[in-house]
Amino acid sequence: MALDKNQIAKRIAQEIKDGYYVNLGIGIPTLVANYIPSDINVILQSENGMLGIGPFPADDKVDADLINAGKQTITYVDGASFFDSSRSFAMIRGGHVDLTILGAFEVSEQGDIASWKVPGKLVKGMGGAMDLVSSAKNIIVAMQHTNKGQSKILKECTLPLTGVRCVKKIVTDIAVLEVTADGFKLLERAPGVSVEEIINSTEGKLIVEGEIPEMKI
Amino acid sequence: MALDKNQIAKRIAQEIKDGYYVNLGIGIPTLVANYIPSDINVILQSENGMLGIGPFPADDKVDADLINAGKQTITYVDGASFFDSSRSFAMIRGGHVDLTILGAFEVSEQGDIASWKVPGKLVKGMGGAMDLVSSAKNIIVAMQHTNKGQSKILKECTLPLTGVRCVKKIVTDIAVLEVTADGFKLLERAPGVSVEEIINSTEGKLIVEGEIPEMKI
Amino acid sequence: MNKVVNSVEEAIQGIKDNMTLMVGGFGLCGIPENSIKALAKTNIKGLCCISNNAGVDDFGLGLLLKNRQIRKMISSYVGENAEFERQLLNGELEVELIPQGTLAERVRAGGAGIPAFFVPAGYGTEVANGKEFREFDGKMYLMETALHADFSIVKAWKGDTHGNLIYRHTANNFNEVMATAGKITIAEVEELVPAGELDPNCIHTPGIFVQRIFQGKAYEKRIEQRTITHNS
Amino acid sequence: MNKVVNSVEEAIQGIKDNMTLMVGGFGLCGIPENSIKALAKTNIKGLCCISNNAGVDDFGLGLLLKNRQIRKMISSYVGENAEFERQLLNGELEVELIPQGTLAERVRAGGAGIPAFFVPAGYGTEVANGKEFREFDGKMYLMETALHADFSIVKAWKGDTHGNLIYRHTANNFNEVMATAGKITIAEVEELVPAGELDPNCIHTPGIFVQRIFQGKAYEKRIEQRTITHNS
Repeated sequence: MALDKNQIAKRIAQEIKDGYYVNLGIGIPTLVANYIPSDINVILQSENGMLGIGPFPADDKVDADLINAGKQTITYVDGASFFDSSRSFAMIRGGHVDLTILGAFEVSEQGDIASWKVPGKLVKGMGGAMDLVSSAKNIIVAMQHTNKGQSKILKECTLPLTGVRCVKKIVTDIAVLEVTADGFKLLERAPGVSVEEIINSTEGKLIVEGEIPEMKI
Repeated sequence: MALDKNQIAKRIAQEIKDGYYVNLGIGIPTLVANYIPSDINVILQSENGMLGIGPFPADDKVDADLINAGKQTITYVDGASFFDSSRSFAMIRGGHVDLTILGAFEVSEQGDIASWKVPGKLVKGMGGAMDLVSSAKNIIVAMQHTNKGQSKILKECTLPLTGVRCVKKIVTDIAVLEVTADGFKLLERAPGVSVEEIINSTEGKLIVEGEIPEMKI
Repeated sequence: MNKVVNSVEEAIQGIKDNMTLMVGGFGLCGIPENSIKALAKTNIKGLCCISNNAGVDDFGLGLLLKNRQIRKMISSYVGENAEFERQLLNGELEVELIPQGTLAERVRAGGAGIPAFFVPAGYGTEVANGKEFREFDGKMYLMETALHADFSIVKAWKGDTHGNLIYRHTANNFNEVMATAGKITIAEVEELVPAGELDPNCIHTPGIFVQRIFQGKAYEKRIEQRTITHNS
Repeated sequence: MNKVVNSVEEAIQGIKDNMTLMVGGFGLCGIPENSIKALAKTNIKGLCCISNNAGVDDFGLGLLLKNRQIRKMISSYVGENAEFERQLLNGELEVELIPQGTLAERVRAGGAGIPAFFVPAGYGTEVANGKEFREFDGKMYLMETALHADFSIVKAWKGDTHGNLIYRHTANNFNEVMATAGKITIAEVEELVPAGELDPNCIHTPGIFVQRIFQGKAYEKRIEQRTITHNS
């Protein structure tokens, strides 16, 4: 059965290692924070200018001066720091963030990503996505495998790109894929989802080697 | 009579206006601080990372963490701020400092300045001088007019340059000169120093128009 | 070195039609509320606003959009504003979208006297159209140029009479960097204190970057996404 | 997220012959005394040190020069060191002189993922030799490239277990910017506190830039030019 958003977030959380500095994009990536194991130390970066995002605040602790990049009210943890946008992106561009998790409309075999613009629809802007994907050492994309039956895991992206040759791993509602020089390598499948279903849902070249384990959610 | 170092500093201090942010170089320029009129507000920038230099400290207030660019112990005034070297030079390069006062070996008619290197002598480095002269909105040079009888106010500099077409005004031990498109314009002469003496001491083109007043020291 | 002006009206003196303004803030967080409201009361129009976002319909830069005072927005993300969308679709408003980090760095470069620099963001995308690109160490980069403004308008938490500023939490965002890049920088602060009261080691914006400062009134600090933890 | 190491010896683990180090400080102000002394006790040699200055004969980087551990200095000003002069004149030491602001910005660029940028400093001088130059808005600029280091060694006033750092007065200088540009950044601090004790709005170096931190001992903080006001 295809994963829901929280399950995708839960699976992605398994990719986060002790000591990581992580930037979480808007949408499913934001949910990842809820599933980071309590026995590892992870610091969340928000590109609007902070390290050390904490949980959402209690009702009486909401602070208008304390938001994440999705403009949600948040809290900060011990050891947090605040800084301006140029410093924040210096940090991102300089490769100091260990892992970036973000959403996408499409990903190509080469690791190209399209996530910000749909021709014909109103363009709201790329925000920090282009900076993040062009600089991150390690990028994981959280996305739906298909949209109305159409694969979003493609040979070439059809939508305007956010970045080229940058995505390393993809977690969708039905599979975990690694972007390799030879194509998408199928690493895991959602519980109850068959390899055939994933093959049928993937337009780009899919490499299936041996037994494909089910994700552990 | 030729001015001494303190008199040169005193004359330069007259160039400083209320509200100015000023960077003072090492040597005579440092002495300028002693002669800034008490009825104007001036903030001194030090390129090692501060705004708001105060007087030298009392003996029991010396603080190793508080030095100027000449590595002298100093104090800071109310409204001071400290910052790192990249921010300090962003400030300088961005044209936020109103006036830079520095020493020189030679200045040319075009406003080129040589101040850091004498071939054959050990080179210690340019420090922040090249950054300052290439960026300052207004540069005044404090220097001796001649060295062992040789003019240092030249058609072309003979020593390696610190910067090109940047000096606006020169205060020497015998004259105040403005660098113009047509040459050095003589603005003032030291008390008791004749125009002829200045002409004889100046290799570069000197423009003498009308009566040249004595400096008021 | 007193930079204090007596009112927001005095602070915005000299802003004229067709000027370029930088306006601090991220979403509605850390925006110069007083200055924007004062501008909305003027007839100044044709403004080019460099600001990460464009406010919402009835707050922030949305107020100037509603009045048709803005000719062009230079931003990274302009969602959440219906009037903005209407003007954009009708061709009444020009919009230039820039990756957020590139926007921040172009503003820093403007303040720091760096005319151009190279970044990887946008390479291989439509952002690269017409831009010079170049390889360094096997990776491709775009050349980006500095941004400047006639006026920068920023909002800080605390400020002193010399124009030194301290921001609070994520209300810093674009304020600190924009304060460096205006020919004239206007700072509005929640609390204005005499020079000497702020810790000189904790100044985010040294006063050299600020030409005018005043204590703002009645900060609304509107929240866009009020998200809370429900305690069980 | 604990970055604390137990000793200076542990902090400098992994520094090897011929590596490039950035070392913070301006003159003898804000230098990482403990780390330099510990390096002087090792046999590590062939180092390339990026540091604004080169210490004095018996303190700061002068200790490593005396031991012949440094192959090359990249600095803006290297006066006040007789042993340095001797090695330089004898061709035993390589020196690259860079304008101070360009040095600071090249280090920032290294930390900020900017491979190259343009500055006016040095145009028309021998610093421009072999460099690309270019006109922007009628003014000439040189293209300068980013600097990186295998290790950056910085000294702060206060630090916490996450590696967040606060500098004091002009002892910040090159420390803050160099902390961003090392593959591994070592911070020695006068006072080490638990995460959460430092004001998150007053952090100069966010912990993300720091890999190892320890509390230094017996800071000498030598003064080069003791200048005082004689009260009458």
